[in-house]
Amino acid sequence: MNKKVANVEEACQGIESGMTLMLGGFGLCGIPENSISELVNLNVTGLTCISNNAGVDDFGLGLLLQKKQIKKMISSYVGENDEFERQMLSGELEVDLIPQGSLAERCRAGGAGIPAFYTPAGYGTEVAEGKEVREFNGKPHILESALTADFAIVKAWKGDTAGNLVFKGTARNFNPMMAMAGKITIAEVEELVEPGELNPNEIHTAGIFVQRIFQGKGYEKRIEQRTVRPKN
Amino acid sequence: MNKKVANVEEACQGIESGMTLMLGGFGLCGIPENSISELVNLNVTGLTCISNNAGVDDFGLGLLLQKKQIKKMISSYVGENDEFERQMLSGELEVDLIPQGSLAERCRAGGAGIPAFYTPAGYGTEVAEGKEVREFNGKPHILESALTADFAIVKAWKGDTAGNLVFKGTARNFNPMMAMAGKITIAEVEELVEPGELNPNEIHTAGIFVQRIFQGKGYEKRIEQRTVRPKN
Amino acid sequence: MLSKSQIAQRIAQELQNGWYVNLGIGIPTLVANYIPEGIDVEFQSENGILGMGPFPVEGTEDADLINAGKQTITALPGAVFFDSATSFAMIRGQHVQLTVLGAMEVSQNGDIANWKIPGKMVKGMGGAMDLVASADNIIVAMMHTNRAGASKILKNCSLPLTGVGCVKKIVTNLAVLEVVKEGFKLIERAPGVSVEEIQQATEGDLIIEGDIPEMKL
Amino acid sequence: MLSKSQIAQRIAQELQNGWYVNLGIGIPTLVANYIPEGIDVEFQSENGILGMGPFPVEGTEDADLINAGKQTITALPGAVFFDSATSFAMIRGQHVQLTVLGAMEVSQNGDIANWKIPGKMVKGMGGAMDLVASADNIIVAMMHTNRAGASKILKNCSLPLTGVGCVKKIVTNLAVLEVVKEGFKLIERAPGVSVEEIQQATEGDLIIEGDIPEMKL
Repeated sequence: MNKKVANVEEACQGIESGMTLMLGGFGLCGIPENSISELVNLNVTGLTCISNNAGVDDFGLGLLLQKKQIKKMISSYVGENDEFERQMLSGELEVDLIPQGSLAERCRAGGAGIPAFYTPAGYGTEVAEGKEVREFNGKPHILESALTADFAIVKAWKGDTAGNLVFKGTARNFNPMMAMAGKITIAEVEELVEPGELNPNEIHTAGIFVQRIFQGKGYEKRIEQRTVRPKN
Repeated sequence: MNKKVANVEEACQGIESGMTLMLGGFGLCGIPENSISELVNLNVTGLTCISNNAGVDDFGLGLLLQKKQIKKMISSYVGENDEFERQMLSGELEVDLIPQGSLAERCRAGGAGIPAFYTPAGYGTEVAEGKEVREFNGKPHILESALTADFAIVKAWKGDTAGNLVFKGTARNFNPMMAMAGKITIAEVEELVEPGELNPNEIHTAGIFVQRIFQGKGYEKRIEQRTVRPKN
Repeated sequence: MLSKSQIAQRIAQELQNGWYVNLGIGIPTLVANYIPEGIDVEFQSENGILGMGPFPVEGTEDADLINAGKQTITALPGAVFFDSATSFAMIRGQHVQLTVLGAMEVSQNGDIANWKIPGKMVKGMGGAMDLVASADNIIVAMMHTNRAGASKILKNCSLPLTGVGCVKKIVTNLAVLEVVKEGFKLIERAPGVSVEEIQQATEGDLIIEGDIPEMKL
Repeated sequence: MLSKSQIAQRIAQELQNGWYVNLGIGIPTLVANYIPEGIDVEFQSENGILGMGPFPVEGTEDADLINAGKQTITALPGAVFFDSATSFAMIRGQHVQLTVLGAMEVSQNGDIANWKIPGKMVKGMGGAMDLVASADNIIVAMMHTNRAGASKILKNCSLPLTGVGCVKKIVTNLAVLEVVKEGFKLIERAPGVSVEEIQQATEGDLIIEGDIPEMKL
């Protein structure tokens, strides 16, 4: 089952203005850098982007925000991006802020055929407005619905041509759930190998969730907060 | 964070008659053999056992059935066990049969603080009796609730003393979700190592879900259906 | 009249390139033996493997590597193991393109019964209820009649249901049927089996339009 | 009056052996620097690590290894990485024994506000809503008053809420408070801070019973 495509251009074929995209990553960690650049090139607009964060002003999803390609963001935290805050406060950008755990679970639910589930997160807050409230074990919960996307775009450390993915460290984050929830899922990887080279016991995302995979290049992997101890 | 206990006796301390237990495994694959033997020794009775299957007549949970230690089974498939069928048809044993995917998801939900979720599985069947039905995307779904247990007992291939677990092949099955859903989770492993010996990227169940871990012994790992090709 | 293997062989003709396929216990399992040339499919077993291969060579069997029928199996290159929640996320989330399973009864509105005979046999539904409720594309592999000769292709199921309105296609020892609004549409006859024989063995409404071709195996 | 580090130091005294702990951004992060001798705890960061260690030695930082504050970190022996759904399964499922987080306001019924100032600042709630809705044991680390001197320990929160009725304990630069039925119960004073000073800085109902001891750091 060969999911390999030649390059990012081929991988992103079919992405059109007005579509809903999921993009993996937490902050700038584990984001699909190659595909984001290609979205800038394609100049698709009116996008709804589901991503935990919105990048920084000049990297990650910030690149799409600067070109005003995004109509609506669905995120949990957007604090690192001044342009984002400006567009949001001015009303240029629609924003749906969702608790991080609910965002993760809603993506998973979308991929897992669970249309809705109850969670205590957000009860009694703005997040609960218009949502059903129900008590379980004496505690109020709200009903949250599944999220899906026309395209999910994820970044893995290693992948094989069958679409199996392995992530590294905390770059895993939202990538596995979003891979599940895309009608078409694109995976870009730092190292693309042949089937059988990954240990079947150690694969994080099964190839069944991935429709296209390509070998990425030129990863910058920018660090947002470089915190270190002195060398001795 | 040391979760290591000396042996199966120490691991099973506190298990009492009338409790609800979850036991990992699919068929006889990945079952906690040592702990099941200890449950026989302890002679606790009136147990509610949540396990995908009920073992065979003389192995796995079949051992507890023979001694009539089980009051109620919550399973998805029990076809390999004559004594089970006899006790069930005669009414000696309460049985709650649950679709396999709903069983897995209900255990996960129990561990993940999701009190209930909607699934299409079982709509229009006996399984849906008494359950709320709601339509999503034009398709009827039923509301299923979370499952938890006083003790969850799982079997892993490798584990470290911090409780991190790695499973092998299809012996993973229900073990990770049940580990999440136990008030106290006991893990027995074929190989117990020190923290740092398992690659943090390759751990299937995080130690946070495990309260007690021990090095199992004398694994029989019986095969139910030995199907082979000739050697040529 | 088809043998069980031939039923599997006929179903294998339905396979399309790139499909992930879940095969139930019994006749469905045999489908893997007849994958048409040039068709690349991957088999999912709901106990936690994708990329299931043939039975192991004698002496290499591994107790930790079985399929949903509890048979020892092998893993092909590119295979992956996962837990039961992830497995049914694949199924419920409609990532599996074809489900083949057995049945005791099917009815003409697409209901299926295959898990329980009240008072007699209760093996449980296993993953069947999840599979039939979720899959867009379900083929039932079954014998057209029971041992006593009574039809299992019915107006209404008499046994407790596994799922409602979910079966689209049925391959029996006598025929290929499609479930349509008005009943069971006869698509193909088994070699040497007449339309009349099929009609006789079918309790549900059988829709016969034009000449019914014989299956090619 | 406590410094931010001292607030963290006081909170660290609450740690118990064997606890898994989630530390929010800001003052809470500093708690990791003051783990009492003999106390074995493990830190969870909700972006996907358990067993978080100190910042990396210069030159060894890894872009693929950060905490929820996007800071480069290290992993201790026994650490484990996981996806965001699993991370919040740990949190929502109450497997984390202590959550420490900052707040803009808390109210005496245990409400907390820390994610939005309408029309001015909207950073988002990140994982805070999941954390406060799920955790049995939440300690808030905060300054008692804002820069203008107005109390942040209130009868009712004025800002959009992060969670309702969830805060149990608060450690500020002035005091340790417990949220009880009648209001904020004063447990300890910061060194050199009088009960009167605390009373003055507290808009909510302050409950003072007997002698209030000074914190020991």
